[in-house]
Amino acid sequence: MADLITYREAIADGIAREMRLDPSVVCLGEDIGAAGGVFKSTQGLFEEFGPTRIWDTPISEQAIVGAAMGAAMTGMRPVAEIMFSDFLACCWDFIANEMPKVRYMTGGQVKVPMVVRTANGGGLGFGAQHSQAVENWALSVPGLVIAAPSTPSDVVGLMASAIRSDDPVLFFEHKALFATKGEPAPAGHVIPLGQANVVRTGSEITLVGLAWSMPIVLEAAELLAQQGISAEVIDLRTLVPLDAATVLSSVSKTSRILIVEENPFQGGWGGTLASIVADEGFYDLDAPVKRIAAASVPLAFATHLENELLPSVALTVETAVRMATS
Amino acid sequence: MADLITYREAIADGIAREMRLDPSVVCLGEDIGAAGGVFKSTQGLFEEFGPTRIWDTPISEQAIVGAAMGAAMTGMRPVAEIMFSDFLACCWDFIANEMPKVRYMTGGQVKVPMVVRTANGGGLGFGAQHSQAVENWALSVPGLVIAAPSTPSDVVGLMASAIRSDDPVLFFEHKALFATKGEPAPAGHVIPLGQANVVRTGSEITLVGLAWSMPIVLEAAELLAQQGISAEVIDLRTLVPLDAATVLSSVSKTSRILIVEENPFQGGWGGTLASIVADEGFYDLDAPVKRIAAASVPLAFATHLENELLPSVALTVETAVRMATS
Amino acid sequence: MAGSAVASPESLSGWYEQMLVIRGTEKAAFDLFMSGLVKGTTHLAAGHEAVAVGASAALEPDDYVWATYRGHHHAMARGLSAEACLGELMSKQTGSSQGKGGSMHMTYAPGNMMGSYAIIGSHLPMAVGSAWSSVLRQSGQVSVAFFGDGATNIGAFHEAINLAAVWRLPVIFVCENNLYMEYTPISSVTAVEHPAADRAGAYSLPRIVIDGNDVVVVRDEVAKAAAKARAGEGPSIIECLTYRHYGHSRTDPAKYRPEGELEQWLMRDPVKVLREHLAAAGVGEDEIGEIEQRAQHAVLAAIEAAKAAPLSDPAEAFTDVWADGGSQWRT
Amino acid sequence: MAGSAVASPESLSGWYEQMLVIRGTEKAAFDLFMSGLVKGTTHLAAGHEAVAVGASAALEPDDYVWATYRGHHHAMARGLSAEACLGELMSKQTGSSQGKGGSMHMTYAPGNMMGSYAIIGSHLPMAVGSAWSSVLRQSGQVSVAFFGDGATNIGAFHEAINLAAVWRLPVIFVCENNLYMEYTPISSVTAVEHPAADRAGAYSLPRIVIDGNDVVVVRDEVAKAAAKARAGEGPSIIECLTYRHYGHSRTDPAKYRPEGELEQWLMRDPVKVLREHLAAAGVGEDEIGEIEQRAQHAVLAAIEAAKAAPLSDPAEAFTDVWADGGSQWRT
Ligand SMILES: Cc1ncc(C[n+]2csc(CCOP(=O)(O)OP(=O)(O)O)c2C)c(N)n1
Ligand SMILES: Cc1ncc(C[n+]2csc(CCOP(=O)(O)OP(=O)(O)O)c2C)c(N)n1
Ligand SMILES: [Mg+2]
Ligand SMILES: [Mg+2]
Repeated sequence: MADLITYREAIADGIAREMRLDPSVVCLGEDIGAAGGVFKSTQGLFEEFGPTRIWDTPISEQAIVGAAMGAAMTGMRPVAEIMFSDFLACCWDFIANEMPKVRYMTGGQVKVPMVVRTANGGGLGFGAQHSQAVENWALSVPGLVIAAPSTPSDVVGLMASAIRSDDPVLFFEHKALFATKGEPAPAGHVIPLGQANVVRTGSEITLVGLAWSMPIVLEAAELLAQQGISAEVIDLRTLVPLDAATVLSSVSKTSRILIVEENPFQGGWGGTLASIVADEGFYDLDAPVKRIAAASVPLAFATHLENELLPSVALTVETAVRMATS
Repeated sequence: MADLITYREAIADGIAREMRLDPSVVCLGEDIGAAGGVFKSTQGLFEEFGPTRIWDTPISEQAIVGAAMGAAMTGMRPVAEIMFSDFLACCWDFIANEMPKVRYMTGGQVKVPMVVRTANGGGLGFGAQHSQAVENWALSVPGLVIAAPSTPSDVVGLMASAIRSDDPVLFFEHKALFATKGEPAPAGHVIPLGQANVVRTGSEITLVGLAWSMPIVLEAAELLAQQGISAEVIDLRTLVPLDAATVLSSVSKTSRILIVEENPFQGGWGGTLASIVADEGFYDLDAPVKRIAAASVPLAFATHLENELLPSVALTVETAVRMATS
Repeated sequence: MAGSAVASPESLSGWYEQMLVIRGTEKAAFDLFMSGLVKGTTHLAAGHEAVAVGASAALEPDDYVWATYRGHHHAMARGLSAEACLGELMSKQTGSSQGKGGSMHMTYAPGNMMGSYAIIGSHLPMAVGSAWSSVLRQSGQVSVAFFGDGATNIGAFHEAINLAAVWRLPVIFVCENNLYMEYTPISSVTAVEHPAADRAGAYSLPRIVIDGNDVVVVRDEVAKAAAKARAGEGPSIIECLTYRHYGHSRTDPAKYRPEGELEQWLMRDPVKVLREHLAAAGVGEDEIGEIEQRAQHAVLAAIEAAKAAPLSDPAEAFTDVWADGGSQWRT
Repeated sequence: MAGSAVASPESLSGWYEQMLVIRGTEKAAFDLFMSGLVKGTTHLAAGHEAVAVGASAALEPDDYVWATYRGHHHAMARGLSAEACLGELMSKQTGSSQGKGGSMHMTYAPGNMMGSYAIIGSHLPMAVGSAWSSVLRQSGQVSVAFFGDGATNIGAFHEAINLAAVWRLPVIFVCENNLYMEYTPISSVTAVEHPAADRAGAYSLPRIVIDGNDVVVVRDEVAKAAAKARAGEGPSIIECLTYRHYGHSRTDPAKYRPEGELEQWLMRDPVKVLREHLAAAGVGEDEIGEIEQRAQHAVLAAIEAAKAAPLSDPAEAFTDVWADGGSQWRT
């Protein structure tokens, strides 16, 4: 189709839509202005909105997120970019200790309506310090909305909700999805935070993914169908709020769940989800709760080594077949 | 008994024992010298080892951990103190992106034998920014040993292993346990990293805890025994390496597992452990896998509010009774 | 170092009363701790009052103020009542944050006192952000961040000031240099003599060190910086020399202080200094006595009210996590 | 800005060959990327060679060196072979880290080149740590951290230099000021003209700015700083003015540069400057030509060897996580 757009373009589109609607939305980050962002995901914003809405910063991650906080607390809706999600570590105090706690610590006197956008994840040969799926760091901190879209139109729909939210949102844009294409989002497209997407219905096994792992589970579901196994596929879209109800209701139908995560097994979101299913969905289960995740290893630079560490379609299919036929 | 020692004293004792054995062990941190640490957990070290082994630092968490790294990579075994574990956020880049990845990124050319000690956890009315159980942030990062002892002698035994380890270790000392007492560690006491402790044997339900939650599960087990329910109690002692085998073998006997965590439910270590049990121990299970964790809320300052949020003995007993009789 | 600027007897009287109420509230907080009515930890600002009162006197009601865990004085100088302050410490429903924040997180949003942050340095970028916000909204507001000498060695300090300077933002960084971090002298861990002022040059800002115990001096210097900020001429760093009368926190007897140091600083107690200003401005002993009585009564009434108030509702533990007021994170 | 100091023809010749091998390897890396033989990203240092070669010339073999993601030149100046460098980029078993590190993490431990760190500022405290370690071990070693102009606005920079200054550690902070961060001029986001040197005063250190394209100038200044460090007189900050010939990374055509800027800097290309030094020192054209041929052959041989080497073993993905060599994190 001629009018498909890339995930990358959807990011700038999603931001631009909100900036047109609300003058309090401003962007800041490194090289996001005239340069259009190092991933070109803010391309066109500087041209359309100019230097009073799009601000280039020094390499000062703490100042970026901290200043965004201060602005959010005083009437603005800042959208801060942290170039690679690994660099959230450089401002982790703000992400973990400040943003999510202000409303609570002040007894509701102060709110923090802001978005931190960041390029997340691996698969591109960027090595151990530029490839992590760090949404799991954030999952252990109450008070942060965590969004991680997998398609261009989800990017736009979730961006709208994220920017309009009165809660702080971490918005994980996946580097390995930037070049993927999809239908553009219709005008006024908004996806509520906390609503998982049942991307494919099925009856024998539930496959759950997020962001990078969605193409994997979708391809696996297709291959499973060819083998006569009917898989239901769920895209969580946000980790917080977590739409556990959609997952549990799927499991009550399929009796089997396989969670596919990009991140290392240890401390991954799949653990939290699996624990919910193994508790609240226990009596529905006909097979062990399974997770496919990356090895608990830093990611390697070499593509052929990185591939050894990350989940694959083949392993997903193989595991699902074993589960469905056990 | 006259010769019981406090958990707090055990920390200084554990460090001192290693410093006496190995001149490459040095300590650095804020107020750890003549002041003896703000929790008095390094009391006596400055007097015994002097300013060439015990270094007071500015309020520069990145410099503290970064300098410890550089020293560790060049022949020393530094023990860095980060006063409250919440402040690990101020040097999270070093904890998450540097320490655990150096050996791997350099292809084994460089190692990082160091310990970061920190006062962890809640229950003392210190509020949202001084009370977190942050070992879960670290759990999602491969390459870090994570120790969290619950008794004075475990403090000493694990400290010995931590300091002697050629891997970077995060050593979580629990604030609410500082004043608790126990048997002093015998001379030469060493507890291998990755070895859970079956603190109490039982046959009907497995209770798993860590650090702060150990007194809770132990008291609960005692109350359950009075009700005729036999609980096995496991203290994980380290999250990485994770002694899943001990937990799985216990579940194969009891068929029931209840995990009690101090941290918020979302992203807690119990999720990772539960997911392993719900997979590898699935066919042993006679009841849903249950987790008791803190509410997914920042911790409140007021004691009566903080208590609302944290796990309790009562809830542990009540849940275990329901599980054992279902 | 005494201030040469003039202030009206009325202004001086108002500041004196405010300062005494703050001092009395800090004393009450200390006593309530000792009697077990306040839990957790607390960091008292007795000795630092001139910085809070002087700065507030130079600001407009809608200017923004940001503080550290040692922030009771800043919240009160911006309008937080002694009762709400003590109520917070005592976990009462009448506390400024219903006991959810506590001593280290005093906040008074009606006075644009945006909160107290307990992780060193973290509020400095936030103050840069509220200054940026004022520029974006063209509101003319100034932002002030108060911080300790110890905060000058943490990375966020450097990042905040550089960004403020580059963007020429209307923000004033006010250092309360009280010579110590927790138990360690700042001079032993800092590469310059004046931890804040001697860093100003690294951001093309002028070096300013003032007497932080004289409310008039503080008022004048902050007023200058505020005027500069409102004129679009960017940020300032002001280092105020002061001293804390209590130890670092509740549990600190401050034995690390050299003998006589406290006594020397008590001779320059900001309350004493201001009382002298009052006398010099012709305010009589009677009038001064009346102010003192009023302040004392206000504090006593606040203590009684805070004691009498109910503990906050246990359900408060689960409110104010999310925008909908609740704590639900999953379906 | 040309260096006034003298260097022997032999020294100059050696540096020239080293510089040419580095330059040739960077060119090869660029070409191999373009032909698809190298994946991921890379940041070339062509143009910066005088900093690496000059600094190394001033150091002892056991001194420590720390670099950023733009670190090929530093690793090679400390002894990493062109073959191991290109092998790493091509994910070969012969690569310095068997393809686990890649372009951004070049390391050569045999030369005490302790690694390249890709998160801005993070290696600065590490260099402070290795300097501290030298003091603790009384080894007399000096540590050098190379970093970009952009790194001067991140918190770790400030914390590292303060600690180094307070503890008077033998560490040299060498800034490669190439005018740009990724695509943004450093001048647009920094509150002073010289991002590193103009911050030195904040740590009681002298302000030093030098020509970073003249290997002799760099060698002399680093030698001075090293002598000072070894004498127990503490750290130095040296700002080297230089320029990168390629864009920031593989994918950057560097269109943000004003017209003529690159050309102007190419006239002060460190290779050209050093060639002039050689001539001035009386080294003949023939001899210079021989050096150039030797370097070219070395690079060509390295390219061939790296191409011919096998990909690293897939099992390498699971080694070197833990001290036991493996990746087991649970029972
Ligand atoms: C990042 C961080 N590190 C350490 C602490 C612990 N801490 C609390 S107060 C304090 C001393 C601060 O000294 P200073 O900035 O001079 O302020 P003062 O207490 O003297 O007002 C320290 C180290 C902290 N709160 N945050
Ligand atoms: C903390 C952090 N923020 C951002 C980046 C992304 N980044 C990589 S290189 C770079 C520019 C660095 O500029 P400079 O320090 O001048 O070094 P140069 O590339 O010019 O050698 C940026 C912003 C990073 N790697 N780390
Ligand atoms: Mg102080
Ligand atoms: Mg640069």
